[in-house]
Amino acid sequence: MENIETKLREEAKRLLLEKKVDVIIGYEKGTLPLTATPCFVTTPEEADNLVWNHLCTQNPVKFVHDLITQHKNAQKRVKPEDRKKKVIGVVARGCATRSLIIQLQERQYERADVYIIGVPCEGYVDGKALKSAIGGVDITEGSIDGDQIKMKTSDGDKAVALKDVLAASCRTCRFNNPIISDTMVGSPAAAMNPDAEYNEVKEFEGKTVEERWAYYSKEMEKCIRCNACRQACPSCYCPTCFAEQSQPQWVGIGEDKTDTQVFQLMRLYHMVGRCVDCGSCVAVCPMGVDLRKFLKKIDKDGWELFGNRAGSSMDDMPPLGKYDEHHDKEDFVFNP
Amino acid sequence: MAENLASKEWEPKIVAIVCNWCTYAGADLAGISRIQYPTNVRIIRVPCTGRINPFYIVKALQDGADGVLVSG
Amino acid sequence: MVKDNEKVGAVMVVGSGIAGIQASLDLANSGMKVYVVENEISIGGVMAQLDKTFPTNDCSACILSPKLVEVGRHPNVVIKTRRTVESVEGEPGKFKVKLTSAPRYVDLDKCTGCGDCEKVCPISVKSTFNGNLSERKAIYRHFPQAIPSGFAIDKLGTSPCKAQCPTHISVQGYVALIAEGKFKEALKLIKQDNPFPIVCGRVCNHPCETACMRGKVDEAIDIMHLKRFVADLDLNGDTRYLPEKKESKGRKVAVVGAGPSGLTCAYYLAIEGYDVEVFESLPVAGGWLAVGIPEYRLPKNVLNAEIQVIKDLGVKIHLNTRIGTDISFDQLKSDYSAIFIGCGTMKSSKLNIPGEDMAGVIHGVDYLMRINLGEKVSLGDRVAVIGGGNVAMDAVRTAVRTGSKNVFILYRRTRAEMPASPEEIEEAIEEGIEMKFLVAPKRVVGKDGKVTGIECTRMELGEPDASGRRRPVEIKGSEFIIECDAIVPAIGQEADLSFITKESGVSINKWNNVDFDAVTFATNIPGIFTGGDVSTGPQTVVKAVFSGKEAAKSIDRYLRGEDMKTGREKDWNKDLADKADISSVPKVSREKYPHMKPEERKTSFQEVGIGFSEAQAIAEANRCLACGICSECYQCVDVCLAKAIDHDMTVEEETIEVGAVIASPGFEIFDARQRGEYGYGIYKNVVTALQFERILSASGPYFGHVQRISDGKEPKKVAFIQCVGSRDVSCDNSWCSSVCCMYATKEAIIGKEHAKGLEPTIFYMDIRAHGKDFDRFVTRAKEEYGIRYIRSMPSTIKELQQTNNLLIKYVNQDGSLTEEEFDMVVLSVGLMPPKDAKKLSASLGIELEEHGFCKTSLENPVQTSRPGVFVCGAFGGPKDIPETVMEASAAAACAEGMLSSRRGTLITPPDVPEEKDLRGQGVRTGVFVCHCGINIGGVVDVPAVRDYAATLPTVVYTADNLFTCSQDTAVKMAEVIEEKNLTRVVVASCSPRTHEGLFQENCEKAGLNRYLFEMANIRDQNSWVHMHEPEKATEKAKDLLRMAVAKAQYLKPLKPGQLAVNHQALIIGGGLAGMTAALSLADQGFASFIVEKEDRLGGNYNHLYKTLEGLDTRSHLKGLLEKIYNNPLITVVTSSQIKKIDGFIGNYKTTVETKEGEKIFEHGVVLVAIGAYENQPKEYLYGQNTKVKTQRELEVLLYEKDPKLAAVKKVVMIQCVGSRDKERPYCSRYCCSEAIKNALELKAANPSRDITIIYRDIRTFAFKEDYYKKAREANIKFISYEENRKPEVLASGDKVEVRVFDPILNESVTLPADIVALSVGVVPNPENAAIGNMLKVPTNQDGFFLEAHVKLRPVDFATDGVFMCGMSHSPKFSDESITQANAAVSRACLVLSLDFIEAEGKTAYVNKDRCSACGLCEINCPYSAIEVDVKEACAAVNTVLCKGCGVCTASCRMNAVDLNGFNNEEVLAQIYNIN
Amino acid sequence: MARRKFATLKSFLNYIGVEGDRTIFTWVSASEGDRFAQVIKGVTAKVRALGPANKLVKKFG
Repeated sequence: MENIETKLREEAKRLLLEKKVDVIIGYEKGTLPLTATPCFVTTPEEADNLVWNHLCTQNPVKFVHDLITQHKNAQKRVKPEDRKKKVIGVVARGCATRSLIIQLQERQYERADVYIIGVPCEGYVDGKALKSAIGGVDITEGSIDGDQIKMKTSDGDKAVALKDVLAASCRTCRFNNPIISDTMVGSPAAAMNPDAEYNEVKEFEGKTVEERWAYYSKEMEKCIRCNACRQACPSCYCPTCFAEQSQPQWVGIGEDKTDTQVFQLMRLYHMVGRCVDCGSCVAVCPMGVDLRKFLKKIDKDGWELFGNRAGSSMDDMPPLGKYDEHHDKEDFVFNP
Repeated sequence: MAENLASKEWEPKIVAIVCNWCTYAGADLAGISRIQYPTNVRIIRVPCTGRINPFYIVKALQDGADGVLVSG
Repeated sequence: MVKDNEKVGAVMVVGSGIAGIQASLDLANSGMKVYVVENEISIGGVMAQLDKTFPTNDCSACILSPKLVEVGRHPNVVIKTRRTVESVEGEPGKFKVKLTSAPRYVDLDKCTGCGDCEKVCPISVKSTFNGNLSERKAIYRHFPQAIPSGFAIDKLGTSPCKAQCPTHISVQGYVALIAEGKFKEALKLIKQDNPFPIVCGRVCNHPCETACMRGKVDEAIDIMHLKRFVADLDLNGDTRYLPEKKESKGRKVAVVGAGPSGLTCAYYLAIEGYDVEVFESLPVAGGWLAVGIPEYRLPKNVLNAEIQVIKDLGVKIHLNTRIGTDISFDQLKSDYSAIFIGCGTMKSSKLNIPGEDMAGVIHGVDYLMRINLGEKVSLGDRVAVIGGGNVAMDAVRTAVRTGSKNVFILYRRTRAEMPASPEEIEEAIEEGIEMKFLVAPKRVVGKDGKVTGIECTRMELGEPDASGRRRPVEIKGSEFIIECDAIVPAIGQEADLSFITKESGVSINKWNNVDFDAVTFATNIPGIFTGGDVSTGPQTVVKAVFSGKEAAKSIDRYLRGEDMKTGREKDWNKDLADKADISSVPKVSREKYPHMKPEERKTSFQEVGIGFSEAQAIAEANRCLACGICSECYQCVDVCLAKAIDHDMTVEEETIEVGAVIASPGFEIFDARQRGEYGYGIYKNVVTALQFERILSASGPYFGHVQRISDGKEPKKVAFIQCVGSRDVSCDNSWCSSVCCMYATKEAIIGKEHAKGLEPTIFYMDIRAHGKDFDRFVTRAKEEYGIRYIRSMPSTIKELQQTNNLLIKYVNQDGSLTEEEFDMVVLSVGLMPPKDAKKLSASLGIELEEHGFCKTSLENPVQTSRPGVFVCGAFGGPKDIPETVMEASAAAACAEGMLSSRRGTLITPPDVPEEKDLRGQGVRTGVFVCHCGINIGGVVDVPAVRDYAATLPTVVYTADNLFTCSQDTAVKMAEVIEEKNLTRVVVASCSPRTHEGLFQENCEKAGLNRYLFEMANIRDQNSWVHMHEPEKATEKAKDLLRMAVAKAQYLKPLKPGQLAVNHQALIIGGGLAGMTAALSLADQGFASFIVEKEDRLGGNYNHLYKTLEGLDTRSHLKGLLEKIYNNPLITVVTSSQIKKIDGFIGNYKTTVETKEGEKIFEHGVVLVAIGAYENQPKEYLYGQNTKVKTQRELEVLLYEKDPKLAAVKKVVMIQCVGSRDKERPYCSRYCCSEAIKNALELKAANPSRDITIIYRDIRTFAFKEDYYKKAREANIKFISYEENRKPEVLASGDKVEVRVFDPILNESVTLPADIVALSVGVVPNPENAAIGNMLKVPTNQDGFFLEAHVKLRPVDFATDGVFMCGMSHSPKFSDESITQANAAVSRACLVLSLDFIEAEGKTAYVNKDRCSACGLCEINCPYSAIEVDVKEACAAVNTVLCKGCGVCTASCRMNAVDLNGFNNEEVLAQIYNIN
Repeated sequence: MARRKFATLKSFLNYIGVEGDRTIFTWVSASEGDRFAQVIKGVTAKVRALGPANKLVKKFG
């Protein structure tokens, strides 16, 4: 890990020095113990702040889109001949590169607008899981030592096995190494356990329709419509989210619980062929809504119905942008 | 008995969103041929199934449709 | 030559199958006026009958219907159905075409197509549209979506019964109604023409029965007693039928005489609203009916009941009132506005023989009158009645009943000449009355002034007299005396006209009858009319009725001051429906009419006839042959609320001026009965392919369920037999019908899709899958569907009696014989010239070729032998739909080319008033709810829906209309829009698919933007489908209307965009197609640029010397080049490459790299004609051995007369080299014909040459088959091979031989060859993909360009403004390239001829703020109409290209793209309003 | 494309507990009047069997 971090800083410095990039989006140590937060590195000096460890949670590609959009908007106010190109560097593990692929497929920017510093990934820590593993007490200090997380807490020293608190997305991750990159830091990470990726979905599918609805409505009742999930999601970049649109208004903002059910349903549906299972939405959700239960179903259908895994290849077409006469199943069609 | 009565009173309301060139024409033909069928469906005509925003289906359900039929 | 400015900018299209439709649309859309002439009642031809089309299995109706609708609604197209072309005179550019029309009997302007008429029509006939597998009514349309959508009536003419009935009742009509159990309707129909059905149902002489065609089969229908049956039913019913009376006219009419003519006249006058008074001298009404006809034939109470109806209508009858004595005739004249004299002939004619005044001589008339008036008259035991008429019969039978023992008839001729009705004679004989024939009275013998006998003389028959009967001649000296007690002479009657004063001036003729006009029954004095016996001498009741009815019409007209005669003369025998073939009608004997037994009736005056029971009446009525098809029962007229039906329409002639004529009459299918061995028409389960097509159709006779005819069971094993009536010289059809192999394959596949257990087998000679993607289709049939193909022609079919299964016997390839049982057999019947081809060709002045199809030019397959007359479709030879469509467009192009100077001169420009300014108006909705006659109103509570509408938000006006689509409602709608200041209009009626356009036009005419209109479909999708649930249907109608009103408030006024058009064309490729296109464009006045890659024009055509049909292609090419280089409108650049193509329809900018550097062309359309290449074979030692050549190389040797050829004795040709294999699974189409062409040429040069063609299937389709035949006759050998057993070419030293397995010999044979000629086939141009990318148009899996629709848009691309022709589309013959080039030009001219391109109103639009430029819309759009504008970073719609399908909108997560007319707000408004 | 959208939506709705039979997709061609009637009969029967909708429905929410 340390080794990768060192290499990463060196690479970042080089890129900034050589002006290959204007900014690098990576992670730095968080203010709270056992956290890392996204950061924007614009000078070689700042590169030393970069970290790469099991605490790097958020998908940085969200910020790639933000920065590029800001830049494009800013450039609109500049005379054409004075317009500048801006290259965004990004520290990207597997899931982040999938998000990049999606944004590229969706023509949000050119490939040359981003410089991808690929990093191997062995999963990140699910903060909520960690907290519950130690009984919900506050952590005052902590560090990762091999496969152990060691903490000082209000309830004394505690240690938790890293593998026990890895995010669900990470445990069954199929793409924990970058799919595309301009430079790679570190050697490829060992495979996770992708064969189990749909176990939870399959189990849920096995429940009765009433049980499933009960779960969905229960989860959605937690949602406070804070939009944190949307803010964290690199695939949520619509200039105006449908939820905020009027003429027509797609979903009420009021108290009605079906509005929340419908809002989430619609947002989830927008992830068909577009959710890379980075887990950011789950990580940021203050209410602990089990979004992944539903997102993973969408992923599973994409794979099983159309052979598509979101952002898994630059050559893919968005699955909803085509139709395969010979392979698509017809079993959903009603025949009287 | 009571169940029977209740089910008699309730008639499902079904929204059908259909393509102008195929199903809508087929529905017209059913009419021209006087083929009788239940009264529960309310047809919304769109130029092509490709125009049907999946949200329409969700909104129809939220607005109280007991079923939604999409037919191209 | 007609000068350009004298030419007529109109074209007549004769025949309206898909060829005629396509030609019409191309012409009309490019500014020509079009007249579509069709024999049938609707357009669409055979394609409308098809279920699916190959090879895509598209639904035929789905793809055809939009075209039908477009033609039907096109302002520049006039559809003329039921028309025949009689002659075409004049010159190209200015023809006069004479047409005759057969009446349709339905006014298409009024008919709403509701189908109410069809429901009440009692006449069912076989539906030819459904292959005679189901029935339709005499009033009908072929299919519900037919255009014109109105109905039509089939009439073969007037049925003989109606024609011969003196009063012309619709006899067939009431018989048909009786057969349907509609007795009341039948009576009403009779009473329209005869108020005396009770009487005429008993005592009519019924000439109808004499005329009845059934009489020629077995016995006539018992029409009279059917009439009695319904009349009695009415008589005994609770309420009598009383016709509706018109409002009183306040005028008085006097009728003299209450006999049948007078009372009839009174009846019809009373209905018309006149006050009628009848004066009768006798104490009873009825005239002869009352006092002449005896009780046992016509009971008095029954007669009185009939007369009571007339009284109930308000007619006053003054009995015992004799004109002349009680009231003077002149008094009558002054008191009444008109007089009808119908006093009959109540005076007996005298015998004028000695002794006539003796007691015991009582004249028949007096005798019957006295008896009928209740007097007892005793005649004694022996009574001689003299005469052979009905009065004689009545007298003689009355005498029997009054107790006379020995009663006989004396008649001077024989029974055959007796004028009395046969029944009466028969009944009299039954009653024991003796008839003494050929006897004439000479003298009454008596004693004391009282009769004791009569002296008679014997007669014999001589020459016929004026009446046609043989004149009796006295045999001298044959006198004899017959003893008798009384003599009743019944030989005639006369009128008593003493009351008519001289002063009145009424003319009386020499027979003492009142003179009258035969049509109007008017006398010489205005206001005085006559009828019945008094005018004609003694006649029948029904004739008296007729005269009374006609006189009533005259009196009405007279009193209204109208001309009495206009339109009344009619020759009823002119269109007699008596020509039908009745040879195969099964015999059914007449129902026995029940009588009283003779012994019982002899002693009583009780009525003899008892009358039919209901079952008998229905059975008897069902014997009717429906000679006229339509029975003229007028049920349709009654039920038609739109008043669209007019049974009096007649044949009309008209002459139309046009500049050109296009003949597209299509084809006739082969009559399979000619191939008797297949049992068609005899074995039930043998059907034609077209019948099977109908069986497959969801709207066919069995609703798409595959079933056998014999028992309705689903068949398992179905055999298709190919080439029935094709490639068959035994029935004179030498040609190949081109389409059968494919349609059989299609039907087999679809059949299997409909009935999973189906096991189709196709028996064939060669599988001719020579079209684009056809071989793939056949492969799929074999591999995916498991359809069995057997190369063998069955010799016979036998039907197995028990099962109706069919036993097919066929020879296998190895010569063995197989017998196999099938459940059903489908005959793949061939295509024949249209039935009336000869007559049509004579009318059009064009020649036919040897097979009877239209003769066409080798240089231009759509040119007939007459300049200015073009042909397209199967009339020019059997062909498939895409070729037909191409020819249609090509013919249109040729016609347009001739008339380009007159483009746009005869079309009607749309008249669109200024639009209302809606700013600040808010939403003000007007709702119109339609009853559609009873179609909606009969189920839905329309007033309740209307009232409900008034409660909806934004609604400010509501109305309900009988027919919202009628012209008067349109006017009203416009007024309301104005008056109520409506800004939205919602109509709840039928389907927007059929009527939206009409209502939108109404809005537009009222100044309201057409897009501010919305419809609720409460008929087709409500009242028609919920007929038994009126309450729920009403609720649903409210819901649908609420949804429509809710949507309407969001509608926006739309102004379709316009785009200027550059009028030049770019043609990529200068081969035959490109050159033809350039010249055709120039004919139409459009400039073009040809960009050719090679250093010279001509392409593949440079390598051809002659076509199979004999066109000298060298000189053709030379001519083309000359024309091209001399045409100022054509710019040619050779050795050039396209670099870049920017823009879209109407506005392209293309960069071309030429020898002289880069050039930029600006143009409005692109024609892709980049051709294809000859395959370079790698197999069969090609390139390694000089004796192995391609056909093209052989052709050079042949036509350049290479001396090396002289030594060539043995030639082996190998077909399908590089075609129909794994790598190129398509057929190259022309190779078989080219091989045969070269083989024939080689043989012609040296008949001793040994030539063998090794082939897989010989695909010499259409007339090319004749050359295949010629080749076999010339002893050219053919050996077939399978793909997995290809021949081998072996070389040793300078010898070459070909080894191949001969399936007939069942062994390998080795053929030495001096030349091995390889038919190498075609490969697509490798640049197709690159050019396709530049134009954003696709190629298919084989690499050829993919057209917009393989059947109906064969030269278009899905992207507007880009067209293709020639081999870039698929392999084809040179003449096909020419046609396709012309077709592409026709399509291109639709764009080039416009000044502006109008966009669709309902197109997509982008809300820029929401767009993230993700490009998903661009990927999804099938028309390349939306693209991300990179600079703007958002998507932009090209409204000209946009077809409004909305696919982009649903793909947009941001909802940035939306669709006018169906935008999210509008759709959601509907969704929100479902409850 | 449309069919993919509906296939996923239907599957997803079912997954979250909205009965699959409430959202039905099919094809009816212009010539299939009878099929249309059969579809309506079939759909109505299926929805009737499920009873009134009570999930996602605002009025019950």
